[in-house]
Amino acid sequence: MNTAKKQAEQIKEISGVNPLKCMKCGKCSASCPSYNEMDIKPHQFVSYVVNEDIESLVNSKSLWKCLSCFACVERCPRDVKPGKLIDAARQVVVRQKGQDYLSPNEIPELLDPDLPQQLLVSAFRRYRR
Amino acid sequence: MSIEKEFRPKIVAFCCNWCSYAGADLAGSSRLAYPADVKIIRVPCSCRVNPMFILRAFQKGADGVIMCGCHPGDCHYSTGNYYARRRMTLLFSMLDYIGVENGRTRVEWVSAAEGVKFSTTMNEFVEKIHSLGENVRLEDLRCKN
Amino acid sequence: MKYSYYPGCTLRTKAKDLDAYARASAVALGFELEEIENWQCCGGVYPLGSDEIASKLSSVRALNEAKEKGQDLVTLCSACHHVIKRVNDDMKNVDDIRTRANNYMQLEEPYAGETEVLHFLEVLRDRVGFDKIKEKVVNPLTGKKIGAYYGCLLLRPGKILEFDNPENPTIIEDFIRAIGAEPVVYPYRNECCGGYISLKEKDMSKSMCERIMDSADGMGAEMLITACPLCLYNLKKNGNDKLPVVYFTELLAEALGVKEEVAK
Amino acid sequence: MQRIGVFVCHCGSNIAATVDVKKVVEMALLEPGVVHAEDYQYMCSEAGQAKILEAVKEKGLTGIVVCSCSPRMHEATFRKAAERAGVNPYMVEIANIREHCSWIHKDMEEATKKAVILARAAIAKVNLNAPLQPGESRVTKRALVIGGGIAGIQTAIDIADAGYEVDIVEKTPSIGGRMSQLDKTFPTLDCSACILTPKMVEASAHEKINIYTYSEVEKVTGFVGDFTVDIRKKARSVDMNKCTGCGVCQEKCPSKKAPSEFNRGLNTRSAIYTPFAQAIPNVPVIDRDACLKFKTGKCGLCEKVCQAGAIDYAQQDEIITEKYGAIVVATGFDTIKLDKYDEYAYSQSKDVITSLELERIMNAAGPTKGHLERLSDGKAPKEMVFIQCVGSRCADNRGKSYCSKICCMYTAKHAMLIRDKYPDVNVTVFYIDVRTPGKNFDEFYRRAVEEYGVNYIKGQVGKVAPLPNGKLLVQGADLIDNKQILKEADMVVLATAIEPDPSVRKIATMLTASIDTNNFLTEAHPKLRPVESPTAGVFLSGVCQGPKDIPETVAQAGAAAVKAIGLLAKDKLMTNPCTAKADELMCNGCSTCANVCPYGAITYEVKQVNDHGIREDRRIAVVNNALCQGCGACTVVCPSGAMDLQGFSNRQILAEVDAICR
Repeated sequence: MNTAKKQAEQIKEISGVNPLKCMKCGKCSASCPSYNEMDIKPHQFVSYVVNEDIESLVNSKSLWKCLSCFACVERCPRDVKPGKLIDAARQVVVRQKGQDYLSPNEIPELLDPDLPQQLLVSAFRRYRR
Repeated sequence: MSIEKEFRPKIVAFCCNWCSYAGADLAGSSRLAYPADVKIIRVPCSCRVNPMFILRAFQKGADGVIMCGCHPGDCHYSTGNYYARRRMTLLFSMLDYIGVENGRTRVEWVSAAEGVKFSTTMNEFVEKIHSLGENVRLEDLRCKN
Repeated sequence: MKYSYYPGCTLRTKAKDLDAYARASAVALGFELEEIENWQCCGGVYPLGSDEIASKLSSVRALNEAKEKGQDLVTLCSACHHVIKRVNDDMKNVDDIRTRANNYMQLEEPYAGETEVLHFLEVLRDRVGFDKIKEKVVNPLTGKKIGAYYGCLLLRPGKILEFDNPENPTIIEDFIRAIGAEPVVYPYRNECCGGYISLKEKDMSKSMCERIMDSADGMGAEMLITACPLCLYNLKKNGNDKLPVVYFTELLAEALGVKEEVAK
Repeated sequence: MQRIGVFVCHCGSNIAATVDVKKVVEMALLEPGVVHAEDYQYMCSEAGQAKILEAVKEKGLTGIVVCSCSPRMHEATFRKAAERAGVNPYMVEIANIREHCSWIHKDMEEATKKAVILARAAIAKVNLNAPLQPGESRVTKRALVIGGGIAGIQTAIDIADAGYEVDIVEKTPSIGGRMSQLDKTFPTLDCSACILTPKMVEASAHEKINIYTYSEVEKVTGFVGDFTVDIRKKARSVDMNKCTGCGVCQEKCPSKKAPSEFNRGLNTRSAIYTPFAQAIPNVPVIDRDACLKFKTGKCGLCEKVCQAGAIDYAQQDEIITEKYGAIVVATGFDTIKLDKYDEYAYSQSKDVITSLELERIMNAAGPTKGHLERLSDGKAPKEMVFIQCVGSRCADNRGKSYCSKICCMYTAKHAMLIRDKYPDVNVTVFYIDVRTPGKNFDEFYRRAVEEYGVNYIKGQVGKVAPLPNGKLLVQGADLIDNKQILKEADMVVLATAIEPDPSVRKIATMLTASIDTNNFLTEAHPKLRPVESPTAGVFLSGVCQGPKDIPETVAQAGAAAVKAIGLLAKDKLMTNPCTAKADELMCNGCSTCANVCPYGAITYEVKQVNDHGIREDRRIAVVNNALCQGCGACTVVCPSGAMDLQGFSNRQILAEVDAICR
């Protein structure tokens, strides 16, 4: 198995999603609140995994723009759940050392006195291993 | 290569003519595979399945017996599958009591339109029989070749 | 009635109000919240990979403690509720996760999702009953037009959270009616505020929060209420200040006449 | 001992590619009783059947096993061949080595092994077969059509034109069905009522057609050729013979708040009502839940104003029992409920409507008298958005897994009609795929785009948000331009999935007709017997069998009629000879078998028997072969083992079990 194929399989496994169920209706992209910030759009995530272009996915800006708000997961008529694929791709990245999107050094300047712990905790979970 | 022979279970499936046999046909024409270990016997209705047939199957070395009929309420003969359901519940608990595990017997309702269900049911059942291994209870050793 | 209670990290620090008003209201409504001993942080987000176990264990511990006490587990923070409810669903329905988590936990009796997880709002709706709350209200918030902000964590995925209709929820509106105020329904009440993204992408959160506030304001709301500390923070920090945002428990305490008590 | 011939079919490569047919022949020859075995490319062909005749002649076969496709395909073919060869047709058994073997297994060795075992089981069975003679049963020359929509009407007219009596049972107060609710029809834009009303009149005026409206099928017994059906005629509270259809009662009725079913609840009707102007029969019914007379005892205005004296508050439901030779199901469809699709705001805004509701709005007899307007404020819309596939093609348990088939075309129709009548209204259609197979269908859709300027956007809508200004913000995807679209619309129309009318469930159960997971009735064969139910004597017409448009429905209705006529034209039917039979010596007359027989086919007679030299009178079960359908329920409950089923006897089935487990 070549690397791309292996990575695609890994993403399918982590997410538990079968991207072949997609009928390309675009309801995910229609629902996504972060759509305009994304370079690879939610519906494209599915076809990138099908076509095993994981390199583009893991280098995509979209990984860090997805809110995990589950709007696409809730509304997907085919049970494909693009949000889970994005989560899985993000996992692939943060599980590699030195690939974190958030470093502890950044944090002090991002803090403000009202900021709830919940925010930091979840950001750490999303961005780091 | 292992010297031990691979376990190939003997599985008898009783299918009613109107729903489940047709469901099996649909599984076939849709090319939905299931293991060759399953052999189907056609009966007009699930209520035609005499407990004697099932006992005989185990006696002759079957490792699992499954009975399929129309969904409750959809019986071609109106009420046949209700009789079958009650009968099999009793029979299976008796079989369990004498050591033929519950997993070796199964009742499933498969309509003529449920080729997919037929195939998944058979796959599951064969897998279950594999996990239980060869049936040794009830087998009439005199029948062994 | 006694419930096990999981407050979570934020309710100990930045969202002390959310917690304190809830406790006082519970007393007024005649049920007791018994805090789980030595609870640990739920992690804030439901573990993303289906292969992760370790990050689910703190939830399992809390769930199991409630089970041992024979109590339902009540949560208040949306994030905690989301995480714990989903982990519980895994423990109930996903064989692999259940087996592996129990292998780690080494409990006397394996945990298999027996505990019922209830959000505080669900306790109000399903156990106390909004009609009963209406009876106990001493300071009805008559005439106040309030928009409910649900966010995403309480509602989705609807099949697992089973909190309310994820696209047209009504529980907080019913709550608003129970305390004598008037609910304002607006379409963006179940759209995301940006969540954790506001740490690094303030602008994104800003556009989302503004849209939510404009929508509520346009429909005639005078204030927003929420159950989530992060939503509250984002709406206040990144919204356009059109509407005040408070925790729903604060209004409940006010209506029940126990707000002053808490302030002391 | 039988002399058995085994014939193994290649079915081209269907069987031969996975089953070593030569090996099956070779192994079959080793079985007891087998005196002949051969393989041939197509056993069902003339030449294949000739092989059977030849072998019977040469080797004096008494039993025949064909290893081929499912007996549901060709059992009848081979039985006829046997008959031609002078062998009793019930001496034929089929080993299903195609559907149950070659098509589901890939490994040749494995498939061959299984085919050999299946052949063995069939051989073991044939060894115990006995010649059987079918009996005869009569055919009642009358058909029942359940459902009075376009499907039921067309089927009834076609059967009646062939000279047979037909009864239509329709549950609503008028025939006409869904088609009567439509404004225009695709792809020629005829007015629906203009083409349907003549059909309705033709049916009601036909001397061979009898229509029961406001009636439901309550009970069905019997079998092909001889069904007995109870029909409940619900109390109409109006005497059908006296009423002149003047309509004064409806005008004067003070209770006018009941939601109009015909207008999909978009407006109201009176408690005494005919659903629409062209209703047939033109006799109103009283909705007893809405009528003041029935609710409070006061009122009685309709009785006072009725000059014909037709109002009858005391009328009771009536049960009519009738015999039929054939039954056609034409129960039609409804749109799905949208409570699981709240992202489209259907329950939150009056200006989000279904396509069927739009039909009523566009119709001159509808709630807005045919003016396109918003139901919230009566304003004319300027921007309209259509959303396709709402609840269709879903794999998530919220909607239906199938394509509803008609939505692409009616949406193009709606878009075109709106652009035609209101050129200043912009129409946008969000679609996933536009599916237009059908004569002149794609041309129709292209006209909507090219001539009428309808804006088709490839992408689904994620959310419809009601705005403070009363408009609807539609948030959708444009997958071609790769954009998320935010569009303010005045009205949103949802192409809502269709599903079989919920009443079909109960009817299918009464008829023992099988139904699929989506509640569509199953056809006897998906390609070759598409209008017959697997239950003999039951035929399918219209959407109850699967989504279809009007032309297809009418075509299928005609096909179902032909099948029913083919049955009614026969004077006698051959009955299935595989009936139960009691062994007189073993029967002890306990009545257990009669208790489980669903057909009342078992009675008891006192007969003199000779039990090993002792002559005595005994009470013995007797099976009426004309009534027995051969289910075998009696055989298993018989405590003495006296009851057996011919063609599926205990010994035969045990022989199959033994052969499989050997």
